[in-house]
Amino acid sequence: MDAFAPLATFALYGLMLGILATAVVTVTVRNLFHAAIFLAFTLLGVAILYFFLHADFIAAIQILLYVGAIMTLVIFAIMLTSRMSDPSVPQSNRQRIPALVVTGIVGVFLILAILKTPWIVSGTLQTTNAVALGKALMGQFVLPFEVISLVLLVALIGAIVTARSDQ
Amino acid sequence: MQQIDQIFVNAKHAILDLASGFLPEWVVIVISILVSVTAIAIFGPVTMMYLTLLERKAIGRIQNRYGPNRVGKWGLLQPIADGIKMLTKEDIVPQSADKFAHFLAPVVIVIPALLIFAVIPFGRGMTAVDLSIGLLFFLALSSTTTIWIFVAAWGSRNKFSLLGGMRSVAQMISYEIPMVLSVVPVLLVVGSFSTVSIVDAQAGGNWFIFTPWGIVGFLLFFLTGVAEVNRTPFDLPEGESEIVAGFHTEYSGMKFALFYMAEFMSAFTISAIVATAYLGGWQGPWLPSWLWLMIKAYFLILVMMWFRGTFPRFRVDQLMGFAWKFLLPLALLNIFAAGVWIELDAPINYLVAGAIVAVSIVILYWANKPDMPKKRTYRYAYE
Amino acid sequence: MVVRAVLIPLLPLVSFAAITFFGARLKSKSAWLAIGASVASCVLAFLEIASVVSGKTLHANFTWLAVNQIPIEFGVLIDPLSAMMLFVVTFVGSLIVIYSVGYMHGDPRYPKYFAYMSLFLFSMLGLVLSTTLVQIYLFWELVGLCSYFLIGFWFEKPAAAQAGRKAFIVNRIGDIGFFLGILLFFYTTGTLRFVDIQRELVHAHAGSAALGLAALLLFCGAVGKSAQFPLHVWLPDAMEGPTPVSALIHAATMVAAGIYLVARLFPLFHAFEYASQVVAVIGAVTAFGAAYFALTQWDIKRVLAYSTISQLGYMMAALGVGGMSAGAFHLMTHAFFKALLFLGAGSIIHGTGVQDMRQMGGLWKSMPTTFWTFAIATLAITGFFPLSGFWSKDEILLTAFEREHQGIFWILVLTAAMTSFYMFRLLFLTFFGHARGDTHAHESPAVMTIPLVILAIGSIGIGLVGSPWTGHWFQNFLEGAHGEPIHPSPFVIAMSVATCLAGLLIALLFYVGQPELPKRLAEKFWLFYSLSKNRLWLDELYNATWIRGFKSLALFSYKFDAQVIDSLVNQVGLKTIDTTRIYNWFDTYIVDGLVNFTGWFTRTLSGVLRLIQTGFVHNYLFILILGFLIILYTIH
Amino acid sequence: MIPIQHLLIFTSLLFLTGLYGAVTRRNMVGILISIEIMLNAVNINFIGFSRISDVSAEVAQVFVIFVIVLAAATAAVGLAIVLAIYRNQKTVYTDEVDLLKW
Repeated sequence: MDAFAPLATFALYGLMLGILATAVVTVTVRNLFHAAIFLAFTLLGVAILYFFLHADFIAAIQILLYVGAIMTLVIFAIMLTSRMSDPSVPQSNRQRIPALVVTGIVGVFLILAILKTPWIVSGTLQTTNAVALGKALMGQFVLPFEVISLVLLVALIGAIVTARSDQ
Repeated sequence: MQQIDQIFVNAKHAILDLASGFLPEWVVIVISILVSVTAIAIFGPVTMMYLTLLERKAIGRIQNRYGPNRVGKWGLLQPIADGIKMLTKEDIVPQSADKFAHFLAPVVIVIPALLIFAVIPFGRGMTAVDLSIGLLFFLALSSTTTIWIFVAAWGSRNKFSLLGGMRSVAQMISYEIPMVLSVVPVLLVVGSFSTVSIVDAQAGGNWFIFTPWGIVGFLLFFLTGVAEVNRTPFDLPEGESEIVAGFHTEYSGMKFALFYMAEFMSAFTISAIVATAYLGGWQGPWLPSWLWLMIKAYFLILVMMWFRGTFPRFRVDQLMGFAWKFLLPLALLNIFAAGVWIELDAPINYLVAGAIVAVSIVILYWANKPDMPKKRTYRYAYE
Repeated sequence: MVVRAVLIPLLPLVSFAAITFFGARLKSKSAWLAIGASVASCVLAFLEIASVVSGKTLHANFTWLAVNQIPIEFGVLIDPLSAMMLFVVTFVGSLIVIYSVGYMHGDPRYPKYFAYMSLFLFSMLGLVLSTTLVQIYLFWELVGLCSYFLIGFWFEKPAAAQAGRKAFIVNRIGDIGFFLGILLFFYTTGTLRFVDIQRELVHAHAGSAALGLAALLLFCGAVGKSAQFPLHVWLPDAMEGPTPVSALIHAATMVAAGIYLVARLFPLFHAFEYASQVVAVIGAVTAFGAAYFALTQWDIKRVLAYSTISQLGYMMAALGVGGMSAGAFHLMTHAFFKALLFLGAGSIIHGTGVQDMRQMGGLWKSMPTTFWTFAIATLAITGFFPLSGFWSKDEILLTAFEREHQGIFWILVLTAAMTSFYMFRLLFLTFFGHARGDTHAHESPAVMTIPLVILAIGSIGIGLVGSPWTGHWFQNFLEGAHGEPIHPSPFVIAMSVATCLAGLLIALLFYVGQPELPKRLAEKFWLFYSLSKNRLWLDELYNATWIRGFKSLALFSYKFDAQVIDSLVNQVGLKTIDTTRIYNWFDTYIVDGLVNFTGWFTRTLSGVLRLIQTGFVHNYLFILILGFLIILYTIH
Repeated sequence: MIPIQHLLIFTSLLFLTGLYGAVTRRNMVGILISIEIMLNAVNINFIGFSRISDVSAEVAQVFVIFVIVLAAATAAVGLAIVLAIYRNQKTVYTDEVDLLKW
C-alpha cells in the first residue's frame, strides 16, 4: 500500500480544496437554494474526508444525519420562507468588506498559531470501530449520552411548538 | 464447481497478474480498483435496462397481455431500443426553471445508487469493498436520494413537481426510521455492520428469516425498502393519476432516463441488501454463490412487480399512519424480541421471541383498527 | 429457574395492564385474558412447587438500594412455606377467576373487575414470593389497596363505599405497627431477609426487649390483615363486595397473609415466650368470639365472614402454641373449603337474589350441585372424618393439648362445637325445609358450578397430605427434618368428633326438628342472644370511643380556628390598615419622588447610549468577531 | 498521511469561511447554513486530533456524535424560529426584523 500513498495524499489535498471551494460558493452564492445544494456537497466532502481519516462510522453518521436530515430541514425552511426567490434582493449586507478583512486577519493569526505550536504526535495513528464507539457511548459517556437524548427531545418538542401555526 | 463459483474472482486475479508483470505497483492497485468499478458500472445500468423489460413483461402477464415482444426475440432488444430513443430525444428545460438545479439533480441522483453496489456481497469473495460499516453505508447513501429528488422538484418550477417532491421527502423521512430500526436486530446478532460478516453469520442454512424476529425484520425491511424506492403501493411522489408524474414531470430524454435508472438500480440494491441481511446473501447449496444472490434478489424484485400489478396506491394519511403507528413500534418491539432471542437458550428463545412478536403484531393491528379503511359507503350528490 | 418464578406474579400484572389500557375495547374478552394469566401462572407455580417438593429451594435477590452498606433487596424465595401459599393462591385464585365469569356476567364494570382481580393476584403472589420484610410490606399494602378497590367495587352503594374505607383504615392501624416493627427489627438485627430469621439469629438477640417488641409490632400487622380481635371489625363489612372477591381475598388468600407472616417469622415468635402467648391468646379469643357472633347472624355472607375470622383465630392460636405446620396446614385446607363455601353462597345469591337466610329454604331441589358441594364444605369445616378439616383441626387441637395449653385447648374445643352448630344451622336454613321467600331459585351456569365441584374434590382430599395415612407428609415437608413428631391422641380425636356431632345434633334439633325452639331460647337467654346478635356492641363501642373522640377533637380544632385564630387575624388586619395611612403619605412624596428621579436620569442617559445599539444581529456578530480578534491578539 | 498542521489550516479556513458567511448573509437560513459549515470544521478537528493523540479515538468520535446531534437540534429549533418569524413578520432578513426596536 506504500506505493499507493502519494496518490492517496494527492487525493486528500484535492478533496480539501474541493470542500473549501464548495464552502466558499455556499457562503457567497446569491441564490440561497443553490447555497443549500453546495452545502450538501460540502457535507458530503467532509464525509469522504472522514473516510480518509479512518472514521468510517462518523462518516456514515455524517451522511445519514447531515445530508439526510439537516439538509432536508434547511431545504424545507428555504422553500417555506422564500418568495420563489426574487434575485434582485441583495443576499448579503453592507459589511462584506470589513468582514472579509477581519476574518482574514483572524485567519492569519490562527495559521501563525498553528504553525508555531509544537504538536505532540503519537507514534501510531489511532483507529476505532463502531463496537468500541458503542461501548464508549453506553459506558464512559452514558450520562452525556442520556442528557443529549433529552436535549434532542426537548429541542424537537420546542421546534414543533414554535413552528406550528396557532390554530 | 469451485471454478464456476469463483469465476469472476479468478478473472480479476488473472487481469491483475497480467498487469503486475510489467507495470509499477501503484498502477496495479489503480487497475484493481478500476476493474471493480468498471464491473459495477457496467452491471448496474445493464441490470436496470433488463429490469425495465422484466417489469413490462411481468406487469403484462399480470394484466393478461404479452408485454414487449417485437424488438428481438421475446423483446430482448427492447431496452436497447428504448435507450436509443431516450438518447436522441429532445432535452426540454422549462423556461422559468432553475437551470442549475434542473440539470444537477438527475446527474447526482445516480451516484448513490451506483455507490451502494460497492458493499453488496455478490458472491463468495465478490464484494467490491468490505466496509466495516457496510449496512450503515447503504442506509446513509439511500437517504441522500431524498435531497436530489427535492432539488429536481424545486428546480422544475412546477406545482406538480413540487408536490411530488414534498411527498417524497415526507415519505422517505418517515420510512427511513423503521428501515434503520428494522436492521438493528441483524446488527445485534452479528455484532458488525459489515455485509460480508452478516452473510458469514448466516452460513449453513441459518438464514435470519427463519427466526421469529427475522421474519418480522425481513418484512419490515422489505416493505420500508419498497417505500424508499417509491414503488407501488408507496408511489405517491409520482402518482400519475394525481400529480402527473411528480418530481420528474418536467424531465424528458436522458435526464428522465437517469431518474428511471436510479429508481431501478435502487430497487435492485434494496432487494440485494434485503437478501443479504435476512435471506442468507449468497449462501445456498448446489448452485454458485453469485447465482444464489441473483435468484434471491430477483425473487424480491418480482414480488415488488407483483405488488405493482395488484395493489392500489395508499392515501397520504394511511401512508404516514402505517409508518409511524405500525411499522415504527413494531420495529422497536422486534429489537426487543431479538434481544430476548439472543439472551435465552436455544429452544425456548424461539418460543419467547415468537410470542413477543406475535403479541406485538396482534396488539398493533388491533390498536390501529380504528384507522383502517372501513367498508366504503358511497354517497351520491343530488344537489 | 428464577425467570419462571418471576413470571408467576408478572403474568397477572401483564393482564392487569392490558385490561386497564384496552379494557374498553376488550369488553367481555378481558375475562379470558385474566383467566389465561392466572391459569398460566398456576401452571408455572406447579412447576416451581414440583422442584421444591424434590428438595430444591429457590432464593434469588437483587439489591434495590443500599442503606449504610446494608442492602435492601428484592427477590424471590420459594421454600416449602411459600410453595404451599403459591399452590393455594394460584389454584384457588384461578378457579375463582373462572367462577367470576358467571357471577359478574352483565356487570357494567366487568373489565375493571378482572383488572383488579389480576392486580390482586399479582400483589398476592408478590407477597408470597417476598424475600425481605420491606418487599413483603410493599406487597402487603398493594393487596390492601386491591381489597379496598374490590370491597368498594359497587361504590354506588353507600354501604360498599363505607365498608371499603373501613377496611382500609382499620388495616392502616395494624400496618403502622407492622411498619414500626420492620424498622425496629432492622435496627436490632441489621437484616431484613427471611432466610436470615433462623434460630441462630434470634438466639443471638435472645432476651433483647427491642426484638420482643419488634415481634409484637410485627404481629400487629398480622392482626389487622387477618382480622384478629380487636381489629376484626372490617371483615364482616367487607362482605359488601362481590362474592368471588369475598371468597378469594377475604377468605382464602389475603386474610391468610397475616398467618403467613407469623409463620414466616415463626423462629422469632418461638424465641419470645410472651410474644407467642399474645399470639395464642389473641387467636383463641378471636376464634371463640367470632364463632359466638356467628351463631345468630341471618345474613349468609356474614355468617361465613365470622366463620372466617374464627378459623383465622384458630390458625393464629395454633401458631401461638407452637404448631407452625398445624397452622399452615389449616390455612391450606381452610382456603379450599372456605372458598367453596363462599362460592356456594355466591351461587345461592346468584340463583335466589337474596342474602337473608330467612327468605331461603328448600333449595336442595332446585340447586343440586350447589347443595352437594356446599354440604361437603360444611362437613369439611366442621371436621367430619376423613374430610380435610378433620385432619387440620385435629392437629391444632392436638398441638395445643400436647404443649399443655389447657385453657386454649378447651376454648378451641368449645369453638369447634359452636362452629359445627352454626355451619349446620346455615346448611339447614338454606337448603332444607320449604321455601320461605318468593324467590325462583335456579341452578347457576356450568362456569360457576365446575369450580365448585373441583373445590369440593379438593376439600375432601387435600387433608390427606397431612394425615397419618401419608405419614404426615405435609408436616415433614414444611418443617423439614427438625419437626417434632406427632403422637395422635385418642382423647383429642374423641373430643373433636364429639363436638362436631354435638353441633350437628343441636342444629338438627333446632332447625329441622323443632323450629320453634330457637326463638324460645332466644327469649329466655336474651342477654347471650343479643350479645351475639349485636357482636358485643364492638362496632358501637369503637364508634362511641375512637370515632366520636376524633370527630369531637376535629370539631374543637375547627372551632378554635374559626373563633380564636380568625379574630386574632382580623384584629391585626384592622390595626394594620390604620398604620398604613402614614406610610401612604411617605410613599407618595418621598419614595415616588426618588423613583421618578431615577427613571428620568436613566432615560436621559440611555438616550445617549442607545445610539450604539443598532438592533442588527449581523452587527453584533461582527463586533463579536472583533472582540475575538482582540483576545487573539493579546494572547499572541 | 499529511502533517496535522495542514489539516488544521484547512479546518481553520473552513471555519472562517463559515464565519464570513454568518456575518455577511442577510437571510437567517443562510446564517444557519454557515453555522453548519463552522460546526463541520470543528468536527474535522476532533477527528484529526483523535488520529494523532494518545487518547483512544472513541473519545473524540463520541464528541463528534454529540456535536452532530446538537447541530441537528440547533437546526430544528433555529429553523422553527425562522418559520415563526417569517409567519409574523413576513421576512427572513435579519435587517428587516425590527420588533425590538423603537
